Amino acid sequence: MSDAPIIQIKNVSKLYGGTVKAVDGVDLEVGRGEFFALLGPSGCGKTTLLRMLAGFEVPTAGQVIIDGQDMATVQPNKRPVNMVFQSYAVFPHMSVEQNVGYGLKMERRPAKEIRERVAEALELVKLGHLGKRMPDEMSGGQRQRVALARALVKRPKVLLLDEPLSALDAKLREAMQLELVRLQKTVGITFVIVTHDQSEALSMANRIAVMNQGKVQQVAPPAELYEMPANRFVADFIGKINMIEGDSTAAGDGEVRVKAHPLGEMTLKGTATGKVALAVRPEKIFVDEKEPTDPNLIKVKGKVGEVAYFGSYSNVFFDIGLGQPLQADISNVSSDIEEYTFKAGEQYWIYWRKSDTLVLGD
Amino acid sequence: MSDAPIIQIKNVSKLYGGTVKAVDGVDLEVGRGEFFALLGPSGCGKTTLLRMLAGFEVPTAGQVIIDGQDMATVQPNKRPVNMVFQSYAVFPHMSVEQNVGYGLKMERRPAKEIRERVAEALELVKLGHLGKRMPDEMSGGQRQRVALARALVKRPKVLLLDEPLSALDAKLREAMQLELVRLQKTVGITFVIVTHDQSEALSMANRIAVMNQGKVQQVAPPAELYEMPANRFVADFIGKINMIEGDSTAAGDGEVRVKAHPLGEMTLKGTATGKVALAVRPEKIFVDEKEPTDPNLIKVKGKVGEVAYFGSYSNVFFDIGLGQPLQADISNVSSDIEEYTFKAGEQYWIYWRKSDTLVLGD
Amino acid sequence: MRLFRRNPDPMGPLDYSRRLWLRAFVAVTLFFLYAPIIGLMAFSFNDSRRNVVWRGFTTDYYVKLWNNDSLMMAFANSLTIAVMTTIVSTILGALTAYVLWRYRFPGKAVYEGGMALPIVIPEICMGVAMMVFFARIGWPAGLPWPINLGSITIAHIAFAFPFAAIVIRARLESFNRELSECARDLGASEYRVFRDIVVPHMRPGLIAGALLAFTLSLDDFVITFFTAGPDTVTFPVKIYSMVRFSVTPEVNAASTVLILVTLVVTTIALWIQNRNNMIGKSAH
Amino acid sequence: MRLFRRNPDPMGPLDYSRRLWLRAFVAVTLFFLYAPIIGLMAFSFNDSRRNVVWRGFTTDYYVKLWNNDSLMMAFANSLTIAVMTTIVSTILGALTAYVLWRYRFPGKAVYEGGMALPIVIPEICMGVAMMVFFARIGWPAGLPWPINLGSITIAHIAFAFPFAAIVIRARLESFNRELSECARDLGASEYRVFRDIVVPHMRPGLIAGALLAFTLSLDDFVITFFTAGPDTVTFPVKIYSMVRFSVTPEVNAASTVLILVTLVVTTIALWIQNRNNMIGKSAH
Repeated sequence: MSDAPIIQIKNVSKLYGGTVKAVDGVDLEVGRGEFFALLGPSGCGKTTLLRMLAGFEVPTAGQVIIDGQDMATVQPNKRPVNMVFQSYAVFPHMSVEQNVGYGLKMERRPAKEIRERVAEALELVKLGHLGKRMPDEMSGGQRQRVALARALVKRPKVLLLDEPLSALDAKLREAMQLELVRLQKTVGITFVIVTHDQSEALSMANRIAVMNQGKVQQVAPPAELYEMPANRFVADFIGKINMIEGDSTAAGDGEVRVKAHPLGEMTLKGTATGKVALAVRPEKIFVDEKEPTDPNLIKVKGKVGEVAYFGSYSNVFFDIGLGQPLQADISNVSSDIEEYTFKAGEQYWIYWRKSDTLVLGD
Repeated sequence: MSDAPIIQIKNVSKLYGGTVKAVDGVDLEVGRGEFFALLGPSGCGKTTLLRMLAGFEVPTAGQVIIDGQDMATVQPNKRPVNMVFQSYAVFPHMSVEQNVGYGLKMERRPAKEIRERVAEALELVKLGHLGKRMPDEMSGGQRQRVALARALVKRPKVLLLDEPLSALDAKLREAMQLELVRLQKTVGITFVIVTHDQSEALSMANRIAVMNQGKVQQVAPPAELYEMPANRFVADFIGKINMIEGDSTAAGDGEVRVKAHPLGEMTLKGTATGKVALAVRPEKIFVDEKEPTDPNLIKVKGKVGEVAYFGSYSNVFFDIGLGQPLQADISNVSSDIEEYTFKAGEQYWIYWRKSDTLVLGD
Repeated sequence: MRLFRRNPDPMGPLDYSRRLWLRAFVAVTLFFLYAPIIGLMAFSFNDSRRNVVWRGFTTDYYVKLWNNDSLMMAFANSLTIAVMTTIVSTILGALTAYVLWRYRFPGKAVYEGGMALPIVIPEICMGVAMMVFFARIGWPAGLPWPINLGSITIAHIAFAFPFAAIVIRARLESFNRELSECARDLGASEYRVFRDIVVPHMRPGLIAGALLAFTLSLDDFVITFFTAGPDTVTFPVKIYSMVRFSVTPEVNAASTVLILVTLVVTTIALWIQNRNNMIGKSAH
Repeated sequence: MRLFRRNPDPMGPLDYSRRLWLRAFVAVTLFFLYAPIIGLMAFSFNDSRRNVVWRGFTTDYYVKLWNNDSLMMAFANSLTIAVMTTIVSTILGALTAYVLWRYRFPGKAVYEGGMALPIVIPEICMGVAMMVFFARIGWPAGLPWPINLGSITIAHIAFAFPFAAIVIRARLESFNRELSECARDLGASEYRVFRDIVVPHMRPGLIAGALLAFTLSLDDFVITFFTAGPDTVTFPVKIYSMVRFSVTPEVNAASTVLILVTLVVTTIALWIQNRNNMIGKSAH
């Protein structure tokens, strides 16, 4: 097995009606065995990109290369990829076995091989006992397993998944997230998943490409994406974040001097200059009645506004004299309710590490 | 204003087809000015109960009393309550002003009073400038505001809300949660909300009734519900929780002696005896390489299994020698990624406070 | 919806001109459908009494229609019957649709099935049944105009109102019942809910149903033929009796008029239905 | 969907028997619709040549129908035409529906509109147009059976296949295009996708469309009347010519047979449509 990327997307664009750019000059590489996520709001072009890999959309410009082979003239039924569709697309008039075996039948495999591989694939997705069932006798979760088995039985080089969990309810979705990760480790095939749900992408993928308006905004592993977002869009789209507007000037050595009301002036790691946002994640914020003394902290006095209790954490909004409040997520690490009760109007010192502060340009 | 509860539900049941109990002997009281939530999975009877308050369903047995008055013979159009419907039910052929004024027109109020009160209600929901708009020119969020204004303009004694946020997307939903709380504080009217979303109920309501299969499981403020669930159903339905099976015997003085593999034997606060579940919330669990010494902790050695990264926290599954893993939510309070990276197979001490441990009967 | 319709043509549009069999198929079926009708309409402008060869354009035959008193009388009869049928059918249809939608009562299923009978039953049988029915109840003949159109109008109503009812019923299906609950909740009586909320929603269905009843009545030949007395000739019956002598360009002209009226009315009805479907979609 | 249909009758069912006006309305409309038809059918069993009074039950007139050679010939003609029409209309309709659903091509909107023309155009005009058309192209007369039914059959196909196409097209609307994409993705050629995935989905539409074409052809009077030669009599035309003499119980019996055949076929078609709608719903 070579080390070359299994998927290379080179400067690909897709225009609709000659002008609307659904995908706009995208360059991407996906490595062998990766669990790769395309993440973005609806209409950002992520699905169009996935459908180009499957062959259902033709790029207006650029090249799609899978396992070293240019896909420009390869029809969908001849590509070394398989797809799990959003609706699962389980053939309603075929039994589970017939569904899973359909792809092998199209390859004209001998009946015995089909039987064996179908049984194996059904075992893999834990549906070994349901081969004779018809799709309308199955739950949504089971139908998704059929769709997975049907794609994996073809032993594709890449498995494409289009919002595979969006049709499931919340509890099932969480369980399937873990199971998809397990499955990908078992079969070792490259997975490319499209999702609009950031927690899905963060928890499952090795690497994530965040897209907006047809363009890739950032490609990075989950933790890097969350802790070091490349720009405001990514910071805002992934998780919750506080942004305080400020002015930044270069201070050399990968540092900038930032002035932001009401935090004052400080030197921070970063490169963005001019109008910037000082950004900090709500769970990185600490709250105390006493003023902290550590010089590596950014601190500000604030008054408790609204408090939203979520059980495992409380989302507390502090008025720090800005237009919008500063929100802090306080993890409720003790069952003693009094310990983390915030009352509107109380004054606190709010602080966070300078190293946890991001300086974001546009 | 008297201190008697504004709503009294006395032993109310509702049978469909003579046998199916949609609501089964419910007793509830809602106080004046409360923000009360009916929470439960779909089909638990919460919506039926709400519709009984509005008068669209008639109880098979029991009494519904609103503000001291028995509602048995009162038609929906004569009740001192108003409802915000799940679909918002904005009249499509009427302008926003006509929609909001409809209820006052039915009361035969003079045109001038209607005009003034409509304007006031639209200000309240921040739609003052959109009175002439038609509903099909508005977004989902704006239509919801119309529905709110239309119900509030009637100055009901109780405002009923049927899954008011389920038709909005995730970002808007969060913003509206805060705004509904603010609105309720402003108008001071009792709100009764029906929802299947526990985070919605926890973050908005003063008090929550958790329902299952037509019965009320527990009525309590959010934090009490989360930290002191009455039974397994409530513990499992609200938030995530680890449950370890064990045997309990009474030890007097509000304490029980519990034996549970692999934690050993210990004395805990609680009353449930026999087969019980030792339950602990994932965010109450701490992890360390060194063995903790505090005798007030429950501790166990575990091996890291799967790790799901969610940005603000990581959901780490530890194998502690049981059938199911023990999950811990580790808040990512530092942006230094290395600090909270767990690798599969690593050994850790896992511990939590005895006081954070629940002993749950069935 | 988005789930299944993300892309209007996800298989990729195929270039029509490259697909010969498709081109041939489209051409043949279009010809098959259009040729007789277009021929009929075109030759109403042919400057020749014989129908076979094209001799030049003329509107003479339309002028002749206009001056043909018995034909104009038939047209007046047809319009009178159609208007009466439309009014009564729409009211009856709306009430029936509302009753079926709103209430439960014993025998509702039978009633709904019965409603559909006149749509299903062969026209010739309807015609015979109506003829026998009026004969048996002793419907008086030789009444003055327009009362002599009564039997035809009643037969047309019996035939047309189930169509109107079905169109209106279909419209009511898309009604969000939370709207009427909401109006109740805001203090409206049942009657006010009907007037303020249900009727405005029904309106496109009422119009479409009325236009449908109008064209059904205007175009009907078989049932009219069996229930009409000798002195009550309608436009289609008149065309029929003209054809019995020979197919003159006047016949073509009369047919063309009938086709155009029907097409215009139907187009309006479809346009209203489409528009209201689109509004219905955007509102939810 | 759940959003708007939580409750089948949220306003609370009203007791039918307490609502007099509802009771009266239901009774009157039922009578209005049923009486002529039920009368017609009932008196086919009346043991009397005169139609007016009930004299006792008999099936004599059905036996007489059976022994009436010219009527049986007409019935055979009708069935032959209907079967031919059904086969050709269903195939043409399926192809048309598939082409309209699957491809984009210039003039598609015109084509779709044109498709609907025979449904909209007055029957009498269709009849006249067909008659003129066959006369103009010089369709030969006096051919041996069953070739002499050719012109009627062609006219019926032109009239019936758009109905079949619309039913099949409606069925295709509910097709989840991800199914065909998925089959492509799994290695199927376009032809295999059509055969393995699209046709099985179409099937209920094909059956319903075929049954619709069958009843349309079997029941048609006007178009047949204009395109039939003197030696090609169909069942409805035969009933018509029998009525011209007088309404005998044989006419009632013949009408009853036609009604029953139509009702049975239509019921089957509706049943298939309902069943497939329900399956369609449960699958999504």
